[in-house]
Amino acid sequence: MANIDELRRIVKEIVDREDVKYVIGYEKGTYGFRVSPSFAFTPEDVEKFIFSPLCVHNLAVYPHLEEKLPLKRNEKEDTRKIGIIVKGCDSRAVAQIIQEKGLDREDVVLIGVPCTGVIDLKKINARCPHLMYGEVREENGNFIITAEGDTHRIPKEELLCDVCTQCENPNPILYDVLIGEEVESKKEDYQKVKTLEKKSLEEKWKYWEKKFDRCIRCYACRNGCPLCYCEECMVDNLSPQWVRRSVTISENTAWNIMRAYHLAGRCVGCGQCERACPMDIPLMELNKKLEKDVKELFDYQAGTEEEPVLAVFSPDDPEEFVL
Amino acid sequence: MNEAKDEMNEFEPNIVAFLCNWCSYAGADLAGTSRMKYPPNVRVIRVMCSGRVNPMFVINALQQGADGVLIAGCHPGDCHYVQGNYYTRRRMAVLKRLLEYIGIEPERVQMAWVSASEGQKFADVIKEITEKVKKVGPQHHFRRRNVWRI
Amino acid sequence: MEEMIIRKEKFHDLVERALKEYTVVAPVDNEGVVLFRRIATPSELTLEFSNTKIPAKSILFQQTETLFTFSQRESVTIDVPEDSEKVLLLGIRPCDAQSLAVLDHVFAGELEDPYVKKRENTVLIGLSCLAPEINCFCTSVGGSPFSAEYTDIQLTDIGENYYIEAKTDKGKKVLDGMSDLFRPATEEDTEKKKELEKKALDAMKRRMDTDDIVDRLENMFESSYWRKIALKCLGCAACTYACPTCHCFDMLDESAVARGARVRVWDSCMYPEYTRQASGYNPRPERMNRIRNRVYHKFNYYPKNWDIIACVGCGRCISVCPVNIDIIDVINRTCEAEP
Amino acid sequence: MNPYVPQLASIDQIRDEVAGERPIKTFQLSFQDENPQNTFKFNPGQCVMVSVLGEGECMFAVSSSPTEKGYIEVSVMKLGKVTSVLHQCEPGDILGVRGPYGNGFDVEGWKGKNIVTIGGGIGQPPLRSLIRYILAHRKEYGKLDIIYGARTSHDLSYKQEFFRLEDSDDADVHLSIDAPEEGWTRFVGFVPDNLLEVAPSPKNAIAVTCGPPIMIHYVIQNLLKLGFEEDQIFTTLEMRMKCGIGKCGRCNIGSVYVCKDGPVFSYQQLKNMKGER
Repeated sequence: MANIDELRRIVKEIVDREDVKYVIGYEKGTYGFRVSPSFAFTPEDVEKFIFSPLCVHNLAVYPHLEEKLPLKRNEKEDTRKIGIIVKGCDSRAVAQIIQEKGLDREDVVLIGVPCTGVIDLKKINARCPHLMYGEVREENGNFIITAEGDTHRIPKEELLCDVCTQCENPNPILYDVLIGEEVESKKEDYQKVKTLEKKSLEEKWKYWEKKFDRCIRCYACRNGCPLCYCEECMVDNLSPQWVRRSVTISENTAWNIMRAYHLAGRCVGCGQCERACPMDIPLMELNKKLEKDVKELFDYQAGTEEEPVLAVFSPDDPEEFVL
Repeated sequence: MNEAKDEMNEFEPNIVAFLCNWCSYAGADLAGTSRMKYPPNVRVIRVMCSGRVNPMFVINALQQGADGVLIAGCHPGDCHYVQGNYYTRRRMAVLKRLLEYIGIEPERVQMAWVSASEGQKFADVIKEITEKVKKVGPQHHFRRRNVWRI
Repeated sequence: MEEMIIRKEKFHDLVERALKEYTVVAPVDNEGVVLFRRIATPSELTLEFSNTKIPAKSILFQQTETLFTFSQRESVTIDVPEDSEKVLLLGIRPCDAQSLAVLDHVFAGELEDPYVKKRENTVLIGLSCLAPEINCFCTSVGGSPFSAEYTDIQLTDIGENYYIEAKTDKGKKVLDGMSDLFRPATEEDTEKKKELEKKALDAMKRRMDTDDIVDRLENMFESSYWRKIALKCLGCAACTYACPTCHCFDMLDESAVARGARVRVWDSCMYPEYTRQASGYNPRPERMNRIRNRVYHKFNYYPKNWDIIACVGCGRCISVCPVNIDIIDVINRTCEAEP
Repeated sequence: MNPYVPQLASIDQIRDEVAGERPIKTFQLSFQDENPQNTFKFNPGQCVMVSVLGEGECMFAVSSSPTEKGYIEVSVMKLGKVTSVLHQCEPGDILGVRGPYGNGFDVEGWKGKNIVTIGGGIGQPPLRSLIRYILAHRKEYGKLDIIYGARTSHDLSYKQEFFRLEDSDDADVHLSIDAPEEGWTRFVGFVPDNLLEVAPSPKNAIAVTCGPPIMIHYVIQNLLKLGFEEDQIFTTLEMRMKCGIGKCGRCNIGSVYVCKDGPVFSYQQLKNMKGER
């Protein structure tokens, strides 16, 4: 991972520029291995910035979350840039939003950090539970966990997020400044999706019914996703009301299909939806299925193309399913 | 919609068909005027182009009691709006695979190119989709169980 | 028959007999996520969990509840579903039981919510916490891991036996007819329970500073502190749906052709549409307003209306928040924030 | 009994108050299982939840006075989902009504005082209920000033009633529209300016204002300028409401629930109410 002092020095320079409003990064969380997004308006705020395998959030979600209230008579809109620390998948999310004209490239200052994989909190909490304070450092293939006196050395594969174990683009594809050297990327084999695809229809429905039945429709998956930035989400529509607000297997299934479908060819695989879900629903398995289909059907990959996948077509798209 | 029929031995599926106004709807009309026989299970919704069919229409139809959904449009190249059917082809390709991945039988969501002159093809398509859905049975996975039915 | 002991193996018989008269709702492990579910056989339940992901309020104040159904076929008729189901809520933690006492205030009154009838028909069997979670802080808001104040029967796991205290008549009614399963508690059992209680209290690592929190919040309403807190909030409703004292709901009609139902569903003050009026005007337009309202509702407004803090220290909102907005940290840092 | 279940009421009469793109209609509702004496007791300024079964529910201030037996009237501006469907209803349709909710105006306490009502746009219905109540007990109240304004003359509700009142000497009516129109002889300008023009005396007077939040803000400022005390100024607040009985937690301004503790508040209460409104 990038070293912290260099990161802070660079971010301080960027925060000091008068065409930058603030820079979004990561700071130590309030307990255990938690890390929280952090907003630096002044160079002093940058002192809190850290970067470690625990920095899991996709910060590309914040430019759209900033509410733009009607201006009072004499106020002028503050159009200064927003600085964002972006890992590989975060930068592809920004690229995808820019491709969809949801953001202008000059509105953001991107501080790229090559990423060697982030930790799945559920896995590390299972190994070292009930901790008030925990630090993690990476050292040639192992995570060194120092927590309240004792240290553990755990091989990376046991703690990495599932999506990071096969990450194809850990290096930012879009950045103003890069901190640290590039990392070699791995190969995605969609193993989980393939095993589920081979199952019978009945087994597949049993598998998903159990998960969708747990969904409480809190929409943390939607609000945590950088690509879910519609002004009015279809699920909040009242006329027409696509999905009813009552929490039943029918509406939950419709919601999960709607969310996954709207990310076909747009999801960059950062895994934030699965992380944010309080009910542990494996949402990435849905997104990865769509990512695999879109690659196979149209040879399309999110974040690196010119046009959204469903906004274009090619005359020889597959049509074996058409009668 | 017709639960009473379910109890009868023969299951009669509800098929919702989105027919594009310029080709498929005209094809269906031709099938009708030429007295062609095809199962009565289909309920037609006329849309200006198959591209108008939002994938959520399909999901909503399956929720509200449809056992099968057909999206019929013009043959590629004949679309009145030039590329409407191309977009539909991509959308439905992705939707069908996602539904299958979740456990919904692929026969339930079908696409077809039916031009204005293919009355017979329209009748065959309806026969085929009704047979397939009848074999697969009623769609009760994520059908809305309305509280007030009791 | 105040303090009794029941061997763990016999506990399933107790549940078996209770199943005859009550609908038993107990924690069920659902692929690692423990939730309250109705059980048909005692084997489905588990008592090895820290706390359920979704609080016990979901049984009395359901996430989706039909208020009434209506038909407009020939004439318009409204039919209110009768609900006289006797429920045994087994395995409720002391903090969740305390949250029901908090919810009683808002749902009671001279216009009684259906929650009140359900509450009367429900018997609470509490389960003391041997190992509090890292985010538990019930001791800061008047609760404790072994508190049996708000439950009808309190269970405590003391090794091979359960220590049972039946305190209310509702609780005693459940246990009469089962006295063959118990033996009176000896001095040594009570000693063991006290020792476990001390161990649980020591294990509590976090403390929220709630003394005169109502006044502290009173004069910092306009502080820029709230804007800083709300910067990283994503505006999802995970914290409010996981919170045992959140009681906001929405009422919607679901209908097809001439029949339908008015359904009540959980709602969240963290959603922008929550207060947006048909004219488009929204008194709480920003996440700052909404997060401030959520904190004030629990630590300032509720105490003003019913003089009880609407937070029971279960820590679910802390562990469930995707961006680590930590209620303990938010409240503790109000000490040094300028008004 | 479940407090959310509405009583059934049928629409007797629908009057078009305002046409155009923000139309207002007044619905006269009478309860179906009407027992002889009208059990639906309410005070002017109280509200009712009107439900269109299958669409949803909306909170409306009752615009008729309790002295008019056998029916209640609500005025509805077509703005959202339920109000649009309401505007398509015809006489004879069945609606659900539950209530009355809220505290209403303190008509007992205001006996013997001069009353000034300042309404704007769709804020007039609760004031109309108060006005008709006062007209029914005319002797028990002092002078009655009615100040009411809207964007254009077409947007003025209850026009016939106001013209009749203008001729009678029961009340002084001061209508206003925002922009000049030919054929309009009365005041032109915003309601708060019209108030300064009319300049009612604060002695032994009560001022009641309802309308859009921005109008209430300036009306209160001008009332203070005219010498009105804080406990002489009353207003009704508008929040999104669902349950109407202080349970669903949505209509709170600070620790006060507008549906249960309001919607009528004195300026004194309003001033030290912390919370967004």
